[in-house]
Amino acid sequence: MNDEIKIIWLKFFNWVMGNGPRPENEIIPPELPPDLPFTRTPDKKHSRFHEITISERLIQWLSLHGLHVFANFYNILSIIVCLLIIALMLMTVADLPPFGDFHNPANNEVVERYIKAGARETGAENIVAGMILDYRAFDTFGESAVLFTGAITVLMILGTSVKKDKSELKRLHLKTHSGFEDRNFLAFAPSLHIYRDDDAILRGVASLSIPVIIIMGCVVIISGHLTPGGGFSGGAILSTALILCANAYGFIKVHEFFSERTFIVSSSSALSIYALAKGYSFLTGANHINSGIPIGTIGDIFSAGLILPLNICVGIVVAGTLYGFYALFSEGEI
Amino acid sequence: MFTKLLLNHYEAAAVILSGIGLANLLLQKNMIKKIIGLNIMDTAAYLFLAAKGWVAGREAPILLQDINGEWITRVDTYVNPVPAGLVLTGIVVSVSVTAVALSLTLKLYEKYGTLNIDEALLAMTEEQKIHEAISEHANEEIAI
Amino acid sequence: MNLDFIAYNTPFISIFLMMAAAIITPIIPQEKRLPEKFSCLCIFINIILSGYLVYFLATAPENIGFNYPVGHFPAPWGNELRAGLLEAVLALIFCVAMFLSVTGNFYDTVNEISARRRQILSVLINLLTAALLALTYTNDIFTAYVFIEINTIAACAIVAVKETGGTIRAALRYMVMSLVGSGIILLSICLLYGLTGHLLMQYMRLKISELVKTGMYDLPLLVSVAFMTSGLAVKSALYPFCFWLPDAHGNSINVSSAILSGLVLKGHIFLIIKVFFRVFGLDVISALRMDIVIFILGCAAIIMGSVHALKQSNIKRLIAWSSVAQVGYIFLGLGLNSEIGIAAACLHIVVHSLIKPMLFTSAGGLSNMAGHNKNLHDLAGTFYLNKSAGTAFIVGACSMIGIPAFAGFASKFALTAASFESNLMIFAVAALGASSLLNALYYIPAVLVIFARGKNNNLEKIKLPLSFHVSIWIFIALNFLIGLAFIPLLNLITKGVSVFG
Amino acid sequence: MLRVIFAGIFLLSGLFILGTATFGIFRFSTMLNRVHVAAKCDTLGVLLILTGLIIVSGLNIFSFKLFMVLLFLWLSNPVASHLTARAEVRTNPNLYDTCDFFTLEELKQDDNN
Repeated sequence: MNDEIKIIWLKFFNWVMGNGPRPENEIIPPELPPDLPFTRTPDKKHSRFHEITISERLIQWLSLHGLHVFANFYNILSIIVCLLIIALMLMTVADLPPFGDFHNPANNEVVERYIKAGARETGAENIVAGMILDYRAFDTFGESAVLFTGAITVLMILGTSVKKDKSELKRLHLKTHSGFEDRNFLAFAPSLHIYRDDDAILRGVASLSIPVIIIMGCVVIISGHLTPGGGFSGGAILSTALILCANAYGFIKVHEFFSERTFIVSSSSALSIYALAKGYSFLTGANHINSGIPIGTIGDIFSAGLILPLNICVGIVVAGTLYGFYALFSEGEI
Repeated sequence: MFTKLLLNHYEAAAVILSGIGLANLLLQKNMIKKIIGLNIMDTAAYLFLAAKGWVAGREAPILLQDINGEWITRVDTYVNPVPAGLVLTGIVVSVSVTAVALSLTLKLYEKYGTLNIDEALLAMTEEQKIHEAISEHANEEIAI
Repeated sequence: MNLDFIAYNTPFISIFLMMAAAIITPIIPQEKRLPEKFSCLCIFINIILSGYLVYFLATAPENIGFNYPVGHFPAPWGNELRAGLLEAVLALIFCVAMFLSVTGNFYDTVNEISARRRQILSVLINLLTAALLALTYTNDIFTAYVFIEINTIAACAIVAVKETGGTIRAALRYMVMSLVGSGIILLSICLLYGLTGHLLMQYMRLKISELVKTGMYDLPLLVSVAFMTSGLAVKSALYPFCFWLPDAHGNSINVSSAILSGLVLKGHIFLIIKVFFRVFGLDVISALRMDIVIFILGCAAIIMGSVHALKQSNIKRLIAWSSVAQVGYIFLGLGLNSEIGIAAACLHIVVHSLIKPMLFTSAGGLSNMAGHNKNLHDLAGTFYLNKSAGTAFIVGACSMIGIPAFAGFASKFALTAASFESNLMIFAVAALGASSLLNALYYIPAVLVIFARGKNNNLEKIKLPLSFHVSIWIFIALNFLIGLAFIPLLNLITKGVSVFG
Repeated sequence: MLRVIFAGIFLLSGLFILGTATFGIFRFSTMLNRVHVAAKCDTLGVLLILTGLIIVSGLNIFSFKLFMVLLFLWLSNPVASHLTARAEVRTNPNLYDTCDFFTLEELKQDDNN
């Protein structure tokens, strides 16, 4: 409709001004392809008198701005949802039993037994260690299995894939970081060993601190039933020693004593020992048989029955797994 | 309600943190930031649990000795040990879950050069189109 | 109740066996496909054990089930497993379906992935089985959380086991959605622990019924049950949260699709049933109005899943969207909020975890004939090349539509019968009828396509190994067994549900 | 009493320095400046705060542990900053826009001149 009026108006204007019959700004229809059959009428959309309907306008507008509008709508909606959830949860929290009160339902006979009889029944000075490795040991077994699952999955995803050559990675990197200069060309391939090896400062500090870290990790693992700590935290400390070693001396040095095979064999065998020990204890416990594992005197290193060997097994698994994560993420292999 | 919220301020903080984590998860386009949001959610849950376990005026659940060297096993000495155990388990779970999610993200980046899951979808459909075009071309050649 | 040693220890031994198998598998040598054979052997032992447990509990004079303390400390202090008739039946079905879908797709994994990855795949399958069995038997809500996480990681891993851009993207999406679900579940567990001070289900229930009587903590209870349900619903792909599912199930290799659709979803759904029944109790659920929400979402899932399936041209995505609809059936049964409705839902769990792996396996067999092409119109005429897969596909499709004498009819019949006792009868029957029609609309063309001769005459017959044919025929036989004689099974499940709470 | 006052002075000055560091981390625009601020003020701030705490607790096993913490932080903190700065120099393609850069040879030439 607009075009029609415009054209008529232009013709009229030109006639008045004496510029000739054909207006300059007339919209010339696009040329039809020559090989169209006679019977086919030209598409209505291409006609110069075609009026854009509202639905077409909407489609055009959506194709231009639709994604943007949807993104905005989504953002606003998700903010509202989050605020609503926070408000609901705050109302819930206001209804909960008061913080730090000893009459709370959580402080019941279960906790009483853990505290009163925990040391006598499990032999552990650290009540939490006694709880997670003896009373609720099945959970902890599941938790080690979660770690194992995670390790094996990361190994599968990153370690056994078809290796892309480094040039491909570089291309991707260049695509994202355009404007890169040749001068520090090698530097952005962080997985090349070249630059890891020459850092004297890091090496000096590493040679000082790695023995201390290892001793610290072993102490935390071994005294897990006496002090705060245990297999998981001690294993994490040990793994930092491995990671520091890899950073200071290069992955090849670590690979000499800790390869993928070592990783798999050590964690599998440690977990098997864990599973066997715990399976024996679970089976005897469920069938009301005395397991015959001595508890020892509270406070000694060799006490608390199975907790000490279990902590050592878990420590080995955790140390290997966390180092494995680091190596797989930075190198693509252990 | 407000006084009760002040009383339960740890839980309230945990709840707000988990909301922030959820918002991060919904709003961020970058996968790594999304995973950070997930971790914030998990951490909020641990804060909540730790707050549930605390009892005013009691010690950490590691046996203490009295002056005679006897172990103190009175209930009113120690806080609730159960949430500590649950948080320990939860942390390990969250570590492995984060590692798996990050490794998948790394693979996605290696494939498409982007950390945005929607951009990856676009790249994937383009790749598919090219692939289909090539295979159609091949079919035509066979037909000829 | 008198228990003999094997039946009493079965719940623990079956979980422990699979975990130990998963731990040992990485150090088994890769030659002669030993890891996969080892995991098949372990699952087979589990089938025998669970079958014995079902037999034992079904013939016992008073089959109330038993609690199994894991460790030396009894219930409120240690972890506990619970085994009743319902759990035993589901464990048996899960093991059978797992075994058949692994053996049926044995040939396919060799073509698709490398030997190193196959070894890890069998580790993951062992872990998944262990997690499913643990979710079935557990009586402790935190143990359930830990095993949900194992389930999630292993499920994402078996999606990503074939390394293409599509699978990685799908796995990442699945991971993020599942992790949101886990976060919400963890918050809900924290709330419940704060309110009750217990983690074992029967003690929580005692405490919660006390709380409901006194009228304290109504809002926290509602929030915790809503969070728990929505978290598990995200993981089990209830309708509005299901958009990760077609990508994840449609892109991965056949064995992953079969296991994910048939089993992983069911573990989470059974956990919802467990939470409703054993933690809150059905009266509390209906007082908190959760049942009606679940019913509505279930109806929506039934309709929308089928509508989405109508649009698909890829056969695996079609079957995946049909899974969404089938999950809707289960939630519909759950939303009826009666024991008979839940029995019907459990029957549908059983039926669906046998049919869906069969459909995926047969679809894999058919597309193998068409040169690994999964587009529906490329499968034309594949029936004549692979008769057993074609038969299985037809049987599965008929079963999904709900034709009598097929297994799907049994569960639809039970659901309809259950809905007659509820005041939501009209909606339930309408949803069931509409979805049967829609199922027919998208399954019948698919069936006709595989019969259509003509376009693909140049396809060559590829000989598939015996394991494929044997497991396909066992699937078909089980399907007819359930379809023709579902009354005893339903009775068994109803008995199990009546002692479940 | 004197001990408390001394400890208070140490703690307050340590807190002041840490606060300045935090401010600086947000205030400075380039990565290397930020690393500089963080490294220096963390080292000094930690020293002051731990000294304050040692004065409060007196000479016992606890203050020995604090001393060990101080030692460890002094060992690790500078190395961490060094590595961060190094990584920045190696990976930032736009580094030359924001700062002057001398290679070792150029510096030697300067010395000779």
